[in-house]
Amino acid sequence: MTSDEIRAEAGAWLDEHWSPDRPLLEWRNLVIDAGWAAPHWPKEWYGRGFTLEQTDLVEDVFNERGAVPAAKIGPRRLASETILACGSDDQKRRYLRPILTGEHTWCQLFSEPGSGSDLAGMTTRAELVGGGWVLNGQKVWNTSAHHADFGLLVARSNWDVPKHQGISYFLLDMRQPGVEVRPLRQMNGHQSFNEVFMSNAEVPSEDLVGEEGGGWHVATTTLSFERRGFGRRPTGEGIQGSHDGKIYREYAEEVALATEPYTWYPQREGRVDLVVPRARETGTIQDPAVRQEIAKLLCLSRGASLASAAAEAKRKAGTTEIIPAGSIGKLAASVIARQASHVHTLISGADAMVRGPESAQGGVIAEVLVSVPAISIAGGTDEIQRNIISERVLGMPKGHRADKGPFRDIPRN
Amino acid sequence: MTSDEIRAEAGAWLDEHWSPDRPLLEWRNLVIDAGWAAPHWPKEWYGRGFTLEQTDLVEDVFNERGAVPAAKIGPRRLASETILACGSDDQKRRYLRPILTGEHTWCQLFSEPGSGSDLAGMTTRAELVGGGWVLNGQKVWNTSAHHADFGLLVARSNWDVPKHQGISYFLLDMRQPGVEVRPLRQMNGHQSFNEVFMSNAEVPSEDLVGEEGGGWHVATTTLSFERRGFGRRPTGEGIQGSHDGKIYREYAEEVALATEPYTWYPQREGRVDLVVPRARETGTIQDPAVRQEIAKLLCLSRGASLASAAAEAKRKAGTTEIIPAGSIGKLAASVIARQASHVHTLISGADAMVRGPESAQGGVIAEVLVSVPAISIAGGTDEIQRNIISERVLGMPKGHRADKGPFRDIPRN
Amino acid sequence: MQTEFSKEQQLFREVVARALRDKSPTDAVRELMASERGYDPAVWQELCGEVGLSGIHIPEAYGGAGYGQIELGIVAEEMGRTLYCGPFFASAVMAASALLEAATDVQRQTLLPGIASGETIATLVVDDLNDLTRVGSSILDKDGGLSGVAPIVLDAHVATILIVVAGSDDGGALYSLGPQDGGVSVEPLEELDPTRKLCRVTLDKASGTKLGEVSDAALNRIWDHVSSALAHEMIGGAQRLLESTVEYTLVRYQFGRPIGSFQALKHRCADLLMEIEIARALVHHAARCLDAVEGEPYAASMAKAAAADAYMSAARAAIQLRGGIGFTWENDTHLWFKRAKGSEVLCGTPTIHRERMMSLLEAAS
Amino acid sequence: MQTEFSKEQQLFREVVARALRDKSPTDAVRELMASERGYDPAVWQELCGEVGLSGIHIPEAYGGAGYGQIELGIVAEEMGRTLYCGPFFASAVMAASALLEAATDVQRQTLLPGIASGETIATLVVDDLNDLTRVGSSILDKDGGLSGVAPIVLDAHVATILIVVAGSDDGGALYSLGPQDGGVSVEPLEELDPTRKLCRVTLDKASGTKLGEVSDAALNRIWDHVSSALAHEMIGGAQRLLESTVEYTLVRYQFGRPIGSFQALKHRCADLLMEIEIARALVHHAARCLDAVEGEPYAASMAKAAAADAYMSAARAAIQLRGGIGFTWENDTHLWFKRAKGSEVLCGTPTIHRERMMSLLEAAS
Repeated sequence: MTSDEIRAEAGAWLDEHWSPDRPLLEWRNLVIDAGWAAPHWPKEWYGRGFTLEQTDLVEDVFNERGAVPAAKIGPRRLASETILACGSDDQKRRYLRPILTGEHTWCQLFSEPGSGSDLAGMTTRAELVGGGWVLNGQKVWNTSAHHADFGLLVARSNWDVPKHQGISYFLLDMRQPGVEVRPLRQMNGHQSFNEVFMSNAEVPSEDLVGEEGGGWHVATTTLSFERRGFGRRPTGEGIQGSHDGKIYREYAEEVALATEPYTWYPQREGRVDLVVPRARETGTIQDPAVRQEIAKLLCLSRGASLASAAAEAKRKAGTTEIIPAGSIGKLAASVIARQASHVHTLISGADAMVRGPESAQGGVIAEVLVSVPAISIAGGTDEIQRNIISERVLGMPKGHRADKGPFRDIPRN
Repeated sequence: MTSDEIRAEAGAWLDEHWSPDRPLLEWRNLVIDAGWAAPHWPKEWYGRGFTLEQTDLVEDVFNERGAVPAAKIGPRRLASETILACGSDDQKRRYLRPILTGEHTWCQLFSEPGSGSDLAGMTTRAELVGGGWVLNGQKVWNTSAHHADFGLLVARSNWDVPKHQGISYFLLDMRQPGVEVRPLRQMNGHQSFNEVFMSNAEVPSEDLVGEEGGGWHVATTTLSFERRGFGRRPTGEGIQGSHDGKIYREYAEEVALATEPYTWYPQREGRVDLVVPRARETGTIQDPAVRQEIAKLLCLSRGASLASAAAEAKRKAGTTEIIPAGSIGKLAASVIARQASHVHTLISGADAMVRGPESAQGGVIAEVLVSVPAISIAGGTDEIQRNIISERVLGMPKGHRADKGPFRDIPRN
Repeated sequence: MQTEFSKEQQLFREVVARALRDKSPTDAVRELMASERGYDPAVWQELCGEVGLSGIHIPEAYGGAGYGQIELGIVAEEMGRTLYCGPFFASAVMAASALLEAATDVQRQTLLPGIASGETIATLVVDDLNDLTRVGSSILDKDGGLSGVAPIVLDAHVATILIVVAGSDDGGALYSLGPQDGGVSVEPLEELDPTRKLCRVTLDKASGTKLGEVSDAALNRIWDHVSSALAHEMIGGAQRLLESTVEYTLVRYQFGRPIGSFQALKHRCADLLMEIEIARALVHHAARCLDAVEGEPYAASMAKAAAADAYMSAARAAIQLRGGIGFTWENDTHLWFKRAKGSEVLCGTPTIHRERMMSLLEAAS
Repeated sequence: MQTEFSKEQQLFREVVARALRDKSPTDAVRELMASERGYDPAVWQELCGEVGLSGIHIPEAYGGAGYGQIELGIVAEEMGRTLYCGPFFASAVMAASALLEAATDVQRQTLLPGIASGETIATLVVDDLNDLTRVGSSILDKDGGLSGVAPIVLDAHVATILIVVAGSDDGGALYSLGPQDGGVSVEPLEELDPTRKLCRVTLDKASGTKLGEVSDAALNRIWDHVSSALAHEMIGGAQRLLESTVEYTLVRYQFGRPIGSFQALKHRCADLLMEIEIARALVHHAARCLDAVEGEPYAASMAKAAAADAYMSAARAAIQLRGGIGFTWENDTHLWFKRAKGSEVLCGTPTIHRERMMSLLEAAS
């Protein structure tokens, strides 16, 4: 199908069916049945077998008409893509539709206090008892876990094999007594994450994804969707605010709930956009020492975005070169955020001691100063990125591994 | 003996014996026999069993009277101290006196092209053939080797034991057909070092120092003298130039020969002393961006020298704390030299493209720019210093070692 | 000029360190930083009255112990280690320094004994905490009273007396005011570093007592003394962070080994140690220069610039090497991070101090 | 505005790279850098006449190929990789840029075809290689001739024509002179980077041909074009150093393993790659902005500043990671190190370009 045909067909369908007066759930079921909810999915699972670019066109048409899309925001997107890629038909049948309708929300239960950079070093225990799985352990950094219905969970089911081989992947019902969710506060005051404690939490055997011991492969599938940006940022945001009506309110609530953990993310990136305006406002743009630092920041920031665009262009052109864009971009983001924080500090001077609504930019600058430390940790530390770049891009050898052999014997906390 | 007694006795002896009209060799033999050549050595070996501080007093008295001291400059000092500490009586008898008289010059033959940071990875081969040792291999970075009579040599005599255990330490006669010395030019144009090639060079069995296989211990003894500054810098320099006469000319030649390789050493440290004068001369001291960089440099430079003085004071006070002064000072010297080079670049601007007598400070600034890369390599790279600091001072664990087991089996170039 | 600590000073440091370890543990810091008052009056009285910390550098003639900036530095350094919460820096450092430099002898005799004993809590009210020599841009003595705004004042909400630097047609002068006096308004601010409380002070024709003239040279000396003490505080905090961070890397395992065995982390800690050692040497040197009235005229600015940079390096490394856990509220690291950030900009950023260094260097040449 | 290289440009790069690999191997560089002339006329003629490099960016009307800064950048980048020794930068970049911006059409038609074919070797004579807009501080057109000193001029010893920027009572203008003309003296200098030859040019009432007026805006455009080409040259050198350094760490064993397996070295190389990728993106962007006459007015300064810093980072790492061997004359690394250092300060240090960036940013706002 050509782009025009897709736009025409989606537009015609919306002309016929879209009405802001429908209840949200009813509307979404209509969208799903018509194959517009996830057009890149296969036809047997609510989709149309579109490419991602074709799917973007459909989203554009929905956006233009102000039509509420299927639920795609937040970790639920990771869940649906993972289940579609690795789940059983039974799992697809039970879970995909309520994700698209928005009835179910999901969370990701991967990291643990003892396994951060070393994700595969997890020690949450999965034991087969009777016909089902019993889970014990603790997860952390779980966005949305406090309101999620289900969780994507990895746990160790075999301690006698090397660490990547003893992991299994589960779909966990969060609404059970064995699961306790506690909010986790960050140093910037936000509570964007949770800790999740499992004490004899139960997972029926049909909610194991893939094979027992095959969970690492499924987990990397989820992570690759995360890296490709699925579920990271909300879509359809443009619709909010510009329309009135119950369906919009329901949708706005859903979006707000899913995006709430991310409100400080622009601050952790350093708010480069505010640097020159702040320097002008304070007059520090006249200070040659400050000008040097601003100029360094602008070079870094502009250069990194140009480099990332160039890498993307090469990727699209189907290059065979190893494209280091992901890790390099992530590492550059850390450098940029640190320099931005440094420059904001120089610009504010003593005023940087004050935070809150009455402080610079309504508190945004203060939030930058206490949020940037996260950028070089979350989603893979700078150290991990440098390992990846040096090994995968530059071809430098891996160092000695101290974590071979049965997991049981590996030194750990 | 009190300080005053030492000064009085040395003074009285000089009053009686010192005369600039004596030939150098005759004079030094007198000094040696009187026990003033190396007063910190034991009485049976030309000394008086003085402490190093007492020995400094004697040197002061010689200096004050303009009396030429024993030969102590350059690697010969490392040779005499090592032989005294680890050599046989026979070796002491044969080698110590001609070192003190200046008749013999020495060089150090430790580093190899294939063993730089990893000094103990040397592959120069020592084989016992008949009653003597036959040496084959290559050494590098050998200051003074082009005029040395003898060399302090380490070589591998056993390939079937772990690497530190198969090394032997030899006194090599440089004046033999099996030894070829080639000058090595550095990127700054100086030729301060040599390469030394050994093709069936011979060492009689009585010139093995210590046991076969015990050479690493002897080598660390030499290195510890080197770290403590023995032989690094000339002593008695004050005497030169201020006096006339044959003995002074002979002595001046000896000093010049020994110190020639070190003329660019101040430049490799960055010539911090020239920064403010140059900035004033060029007017760049008015440039706020340059001022920031100068101020950073002054903080680093002043702070490092204060830190080193504080560590020295603590050491003298006999602290039990681990004093990281050596490696920290060495690492700081690298940071300072780099910043100094950066600042000199900013100050000179386009003029930094020019070198030679007509360029800034008669070429000294240009020499700084092409000499500072050496400071973070020579005498142990920055990387090695950071390893030492983190392991010995901060107590952080060593990483995995890939060079255990028989040397023969260790991967190498 | 002193070049090392005397036995007596080392002993004094041990006493101070022990007192602060006891009186300012991290759970007390967390409690006080969440409180409005921000300090514990009982601990304050104990540290000032019994241990005598707030008068350590105040001459005996004014009720103090008669020691100098070296001893004040020892106190500040140990307070920085433990993040002691209290108006020490506002009262004993900032206000007392100003009084010592610019108040008449009579006024010193009146005001300093209370500060030395801790019964008086004073604070310094100035136009611009970026540059203590900047006088007359806001607070002025004219039309029969003091008027103007001091946008940031330390601990003014608990001060019993405000020491104000104001401009006038005759140049700058020092004044004292009661915080409850007419025309004085004290509003608390939200602090980035909640372990150091801040307020905005607005004066509207307030009638202060003039304590003495304050010359530009005196303002520079006040700035030097305050910078030296603050640099000590910072280096104490930086050292604590280095220690706790190295310790963490030894007990935290990832990939089957303590993370402290990874070369990247080892080298970062080594670099940090070097940066802290250099900064500490400059910090101790600054106090010695001030006490001996010799050495570089910019010694205090070197100390403030180097200590601030080292503290921020330590704070960044402390969070980074702990990974996610270091970014949580529950983990204590952010308390030091915020103190580092707040101190970096208090009384001049490193950039400002480096510029000041060069001005003083050129002025002296 | 172009955002990626066209197929044709990629092909062109391959042609240029192959030619330079053949014609400028390192042993040729070493030979030429030790020679007085500093370049090989046969290679020069081949690269200019046959491959057409020196006219690539010169309009067809003036005997060139009619391409732009992107193609000129490709040439410069590949020359930087191989450290090509020759008067390309002096003639095709500096002098040609000045003529294109400031000479009359007749003069361009007279002078540019020779530069494009390589038969003419031109160079640009200016007062101050730190700031190309600084005109009138030394060389002046007055009293019936050009007088003054240009302390550093590239390749003047082999130039067949000097293009001089001189001040006068009527503002700046461009002149041409023969190096053998009366009142012209060319003295060779000793270069820190012997792969780029330098001279001092002294004019004493020399009678030049006036080629056109040169405005401040034109001088800024000349500076932009020269900076863009130089930034390309630098990024080519930096990339070459990164590649050769990583390669070295893979084959050099210490402690029983390739040194490239040590995390400290891996991370340094990763950081360097990032710095180079960012700088390269800015460099390519600068040429595209210049060709399209859009984008940030300070794009060329961003490129020059970032490329210079990246090249010096690469040069420092290249020596450090090789250890002692990297500091020897025999090893080739120092050739690139010296080119990096010389290029860092040619036509403005990174500090100067960052200040210029901010001026242009504020002027545009």
